[in-house]
Amino acid sequence: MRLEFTPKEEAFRQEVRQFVKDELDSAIKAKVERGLRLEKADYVAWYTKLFDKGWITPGWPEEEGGPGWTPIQKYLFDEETLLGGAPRIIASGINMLGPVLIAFGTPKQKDQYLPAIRRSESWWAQGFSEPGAGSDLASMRTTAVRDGDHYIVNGHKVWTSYAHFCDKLFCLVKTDKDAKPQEGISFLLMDLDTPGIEVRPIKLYEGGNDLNEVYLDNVRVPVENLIGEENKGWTYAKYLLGHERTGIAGIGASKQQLLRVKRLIKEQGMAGDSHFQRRVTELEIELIALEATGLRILGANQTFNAQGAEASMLKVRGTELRQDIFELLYEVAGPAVIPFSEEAMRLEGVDPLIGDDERSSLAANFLDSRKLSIYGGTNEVQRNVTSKMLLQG
Amino acid sequence: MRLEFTPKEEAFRQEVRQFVKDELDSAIKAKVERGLRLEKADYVAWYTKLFDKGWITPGWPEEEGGPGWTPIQKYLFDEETLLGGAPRIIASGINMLGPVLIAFGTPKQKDQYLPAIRRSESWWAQGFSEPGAGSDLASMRTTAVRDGDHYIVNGHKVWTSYAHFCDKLFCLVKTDKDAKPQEGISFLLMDLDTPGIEVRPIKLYEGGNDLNEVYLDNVRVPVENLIGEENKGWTYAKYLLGHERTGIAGIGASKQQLLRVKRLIKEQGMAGDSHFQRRVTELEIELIALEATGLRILGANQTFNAQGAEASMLKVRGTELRQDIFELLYEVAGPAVIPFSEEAMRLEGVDPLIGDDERSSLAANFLDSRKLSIYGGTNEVQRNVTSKMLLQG
Amino acid sequence: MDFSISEEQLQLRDAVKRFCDGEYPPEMRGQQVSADMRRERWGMMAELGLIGLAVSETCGGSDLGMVEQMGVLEELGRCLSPEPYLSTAVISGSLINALGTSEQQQRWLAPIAMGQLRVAFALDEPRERYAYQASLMECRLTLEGEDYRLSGEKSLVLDGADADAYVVAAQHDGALQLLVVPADAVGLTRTTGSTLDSREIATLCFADVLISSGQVLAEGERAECALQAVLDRTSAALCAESVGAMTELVEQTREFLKVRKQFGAVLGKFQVLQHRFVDMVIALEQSRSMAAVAAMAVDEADAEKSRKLVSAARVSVARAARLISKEAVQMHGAMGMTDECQVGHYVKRLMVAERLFGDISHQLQNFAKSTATAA
Amino acid sequence: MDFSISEEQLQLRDAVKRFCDGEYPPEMRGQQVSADMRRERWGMMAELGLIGLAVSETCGGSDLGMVEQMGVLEELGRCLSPEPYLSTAVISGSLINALGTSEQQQRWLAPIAMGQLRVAFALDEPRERYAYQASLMECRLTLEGEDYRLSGEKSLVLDGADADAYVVAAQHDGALQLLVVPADAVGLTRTTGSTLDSREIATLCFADVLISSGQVLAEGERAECALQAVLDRTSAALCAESVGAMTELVEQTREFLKVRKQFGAVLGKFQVLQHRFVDMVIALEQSRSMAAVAAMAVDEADAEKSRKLVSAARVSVARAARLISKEAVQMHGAMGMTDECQVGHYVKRLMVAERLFGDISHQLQNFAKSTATAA
Repeated sequence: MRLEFTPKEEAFRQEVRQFVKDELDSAIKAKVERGLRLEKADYVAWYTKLFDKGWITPGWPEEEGGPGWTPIQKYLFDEETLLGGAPRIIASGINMLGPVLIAFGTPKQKDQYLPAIRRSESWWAQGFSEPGAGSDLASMRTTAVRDGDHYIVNGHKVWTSYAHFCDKLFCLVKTDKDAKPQEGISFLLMDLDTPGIEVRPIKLYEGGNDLNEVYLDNVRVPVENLIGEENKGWTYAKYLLGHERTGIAGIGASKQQLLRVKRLIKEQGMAGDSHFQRRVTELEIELIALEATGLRILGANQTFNAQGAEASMLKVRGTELRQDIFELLYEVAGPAVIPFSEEAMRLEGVDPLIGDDERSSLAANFLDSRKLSIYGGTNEVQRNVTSKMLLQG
Repeated sequence: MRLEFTPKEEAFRQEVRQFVKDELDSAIKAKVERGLRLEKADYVAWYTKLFDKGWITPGWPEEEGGPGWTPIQKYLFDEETLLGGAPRIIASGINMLGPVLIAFGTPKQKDQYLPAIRRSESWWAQGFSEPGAGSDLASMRTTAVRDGDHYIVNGHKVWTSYAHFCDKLFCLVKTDKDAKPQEGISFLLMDLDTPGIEVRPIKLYEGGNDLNEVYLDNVRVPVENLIGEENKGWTYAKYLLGHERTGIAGIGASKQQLLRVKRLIKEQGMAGDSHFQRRVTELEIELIALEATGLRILGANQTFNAQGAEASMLKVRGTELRQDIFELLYEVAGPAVIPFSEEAMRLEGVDPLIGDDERSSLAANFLDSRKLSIYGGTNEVQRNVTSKMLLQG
Repeated sequence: MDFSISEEQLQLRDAVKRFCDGEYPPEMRGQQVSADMRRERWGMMAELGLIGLAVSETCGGSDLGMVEQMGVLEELGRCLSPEPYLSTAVISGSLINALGTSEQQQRWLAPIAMGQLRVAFALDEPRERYAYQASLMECRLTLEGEDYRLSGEKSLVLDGADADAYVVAAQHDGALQLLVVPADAVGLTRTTGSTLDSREIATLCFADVLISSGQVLAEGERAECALQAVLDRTSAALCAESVGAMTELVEQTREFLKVRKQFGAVLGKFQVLQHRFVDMVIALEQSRSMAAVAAMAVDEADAEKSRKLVSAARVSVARAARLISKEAVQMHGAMGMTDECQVGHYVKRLMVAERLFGDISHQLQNFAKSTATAA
Repeated sequence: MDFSISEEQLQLRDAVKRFCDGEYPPEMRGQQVSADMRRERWGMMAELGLIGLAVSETCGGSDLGMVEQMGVLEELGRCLSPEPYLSTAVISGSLINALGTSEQQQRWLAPIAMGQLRVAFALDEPRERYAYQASLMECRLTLEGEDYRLSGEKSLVLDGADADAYVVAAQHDGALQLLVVPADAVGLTRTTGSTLDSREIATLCFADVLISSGQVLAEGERAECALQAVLDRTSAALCAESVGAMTELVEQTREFLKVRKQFGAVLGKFQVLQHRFVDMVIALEQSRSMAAVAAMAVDEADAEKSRKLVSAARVSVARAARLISKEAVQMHGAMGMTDECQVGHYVKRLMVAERLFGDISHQLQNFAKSTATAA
């Protein structure tokens, strides 16, 4: 056991910190730190810098362009980039499809797609959820019917993040209608400009529009765009979801938001408010406990009471803690949450009602934070899954 | 709508307050206010005064010895007696069996039992729960088999409150083994000195022993001790449980404990602790909201979103609020909860480790308060029942 | 305490409900409507006598109390009405009603009751947070002959974007003054914007605006007392409005739980959601009780008791609103976060109601202060 | 940060576990045992080298750290051991180890490590609440020639009822002194009693007790630093002990949920209990992480950082203990509240651990202070 990171790890941390300091554009940093909306160009600008440095795909194996980091290094990279105000890596190509392609793709598929993902030239949208299904992926109804060298795909996907940034789509489709749920599902890739595909933005209650619907109307997808075997798509999707959840504890993001709470308390002259100070202290302590648990799990040779359920438990605790932090930010904002300006949220101009501070974004951020316990499998589903492991083992 | 009570109601409140002031023994009051243990003699002393005044059975109809109060008067009586430091009415004869006898008993049964209950000459124990059944009353296994003019009763009852104070027992027994759960159950009365009955105290984790087990080994009970019809006992039990839950919101008890919190904060020189002050304020407000809701339900002509579920909702909210107040008391106690003395709990002598204050009782009271969400149907069962009404209606 | 409703109160509620169901059909709630349509609705509310409910009979009102207004506000909250009922009918109307000379009442109050004049309330300022003491206000009056000049900035003026006039709180030598200022006064500029829940709001900038003595409603202690009273009234109104919005959120969640299937069963069959739904209903019912307590306190109680009960009600309602909002969103899933779904619009209305004229911390302080004074 | 355990640490844990499983069979946990039996167990622990774990090798110890002691404490907590390990091995042993002259170490430390001397720690006083500054202590030393006289009262002395000696904190002209006082010193009277969880505790009354200079372990700043350090160490120990107790509570609840039937199904089939059980396990696992962090901080970090992490750990563990205790009782139902069921004994052990040497509020203050200093 050792409290401190090794000197090598600390040196790596410093390197990342310095890199962010030197390379991150100050306007992007300002948007991130103030909880404002980012454009695609903001993400691409930062990802290109990471690509140039060789750091864009920490989760990929070295031979496919990953940096070959230890879990601790990946952890430190996440923390330092987020604490430094860098955008998160939201590209599904990097986080989700990449690992699936690497594990299950043909050599041709890998050559065709991986390099463009790494260079942010190609952005992938995820087509999993469907209307009326939510976390219950297995009950999907989008179909793909074989027609010569093509599949004909028909259906309707929702909650597709950032599809308006994307040129490609990976998609779960039903290839065997008679099979049981979770069977008869295949994993298909397609260009978003294929005829028959329509992307419609979903306006969200806090004014954002990161999510979309994707309508698929007799879309012809070449058979070579199938990942792995037909009807085995559920396996690949589960592999992908496992990848999605690592890092979902969001330690770096929570640390960044706690710094924001402290800054706002000071800026608003509320340092003497013992209630807010106590809440900050309580949340700081909860974050330390979550971080320690995340690192303990990375360490692995410790006994962990819920083997197999670690990711779910980190997701549950991490998202609920982040929601608590966003709620505290919302409390600190006081009456400043009453006015709202979409322009101010985009830093496109300063709303005269709000002034030049970020307080109006705090209501939007609070509303947005509710998604944390919904997406990636609701926290209810995570607790169901975990309890099964705990009470049946 | 009217915020204030009527002058008549206020006069009644004053009358009750004055009565408590004049008649309540100061040693009993001290025990109640400090959360210490009461003896049977303490209860009987107070109940006798209430009997003499005609106030011992507020829940009974006037013709059976009730005082003929309005619901508001009953409410004010509860509040004023508890705020004044009087013992609660714990006698099951008064709270539970009395209403059942009045509704379903024969004239002979009424004559035989009701007067003694009112004079606290006869104390009744309740034999409902069984080992392994808990809130699931319908799965009981105690049997009564007819043998001429008697039932032969065999079984084992648990969680029988104050059985060591009692001379009589009312009991649910299975008279038709082949019937479905909730059917084939009968409601029997018996003397606790009948051969074959053994009462064993259950020692509780906070040192108290208000609960008992009752073993029934070939107990011969005269058939005339049956309430109502054979195999209809579940109906009478439900009627009884409905009575048990009214007043279970415990407004008066909560008010009394909040006064105690404030007193202790002052006594311990912690009036400047803003955290404790905020918690007190929060709980005071929650209590006002609960009290208003209780009174609104008494008023009745208002629409209430959960008709039929009022009692369950008051039980859930009332017990959880009371638990929060006891937990705050436990917080305020600080290091004083470390030592514990059963003698001090009984005010039989002052423990030199604890001094002459009541702080050591706060740990025991906190532990004891956990029962509030367990007995009278666990809060889980209450929420199950309520949600059925809300989501099926 | 008696919560029973009189026959007249019930009839009023029914009338308002019919009006709201007709004028605010579900599909329009939370959507922007034209100024013309809103003007028309406002006229209908005046005709129904809703705006003048608490206005004296001499000015064309019904001289009723907060308990009656509560029924109106609850319905307006239930339908997400964007009409300036709170600012004009509850706040400005009651201030002019309580403080105005008969001339002032005829000039401003009568047209308010008739729906011809919309008057918003300018109290908050950009610098301080819910600091409603005159000495902290930067909006100041200076004497000029028999008149005054008013300078300073007022922010968060709800319904201020197209109000015809404003009741303004300002200080004069440390003492509070309450004034009526027409929207077209020389030297008054307004910057308009939107609230979180898409209603209209404004910042007002006063640059040496001439104020004649006829515009002064009250000053000094009389103004202080009236401000305290109207803040209580406003809080009671916000509670009622919130209860309406929460009722609808609970209803929509109930319906959703009954029809939406997940993993082969309707959501309402999952025990964790059942239990949490029970807690939503408990929170709602407690809020309903407390909104009634607040309204009765405003109508009946002395200043200290009223302040205590009203601030308790606001805390209680705000906590309930937070719980119900979170659960309604969570149970609706991603759909609950879309602009298309009504849930979000109710959630945002509740968020604004929580923050107008005092947040939870502010109300807790009010409660503790009034308890200390009362004890 | 690295949480991996070395081979030696694992072996030590296994040995302790075997000892505990043998000496504290489930049916005896929480039950009173004879003084003889406890003396025998204490001897066995000494033989296993557990008491001298952190004692220097010259005094017969193993010179190991808090990380190693953590494993012992966790097991002792899991078995509800009433032995004076915390007071003698963790607190008094480490103070004498860190501060004592070689004479003092030979006189007191060597017999401690051998299990021949039990030394309790007398810090708290009846008047003040966790006030560990010398200037607030009413236990005072006065000079008498080359020696001192000690007068005053110490309360909440854990394992103080049959200790052979005490380490006592007292003030001399505002400065802290740490002394060793034998239980049979003339002028020392002890009043003994029971803790909430049925362990032994005492109040000590010193009436002009003669203290020779050889009994003084440290004074002034050196004593202050040592006191801070031993309080951190004690907190880390309490965290470890609590993790052991919580592990057992979670285990017992898991078993109960798997076998106990209600309404025709095992409790573990009810979704609300499933979800709440998950939260118990999350709380336990976070506590386990934080107990390790606290132990590592005591072994490695500077005073400020150690204080910060240790107080964070105590808050975290206390909150978890509260949650797990409440849920364990609730899920066991009335049975969980009986003396016969082990649940209550674990709950009470956790309650005492929460309150020894600082409650949650106290630890939150410590955390905030050390953060402010560190920042």
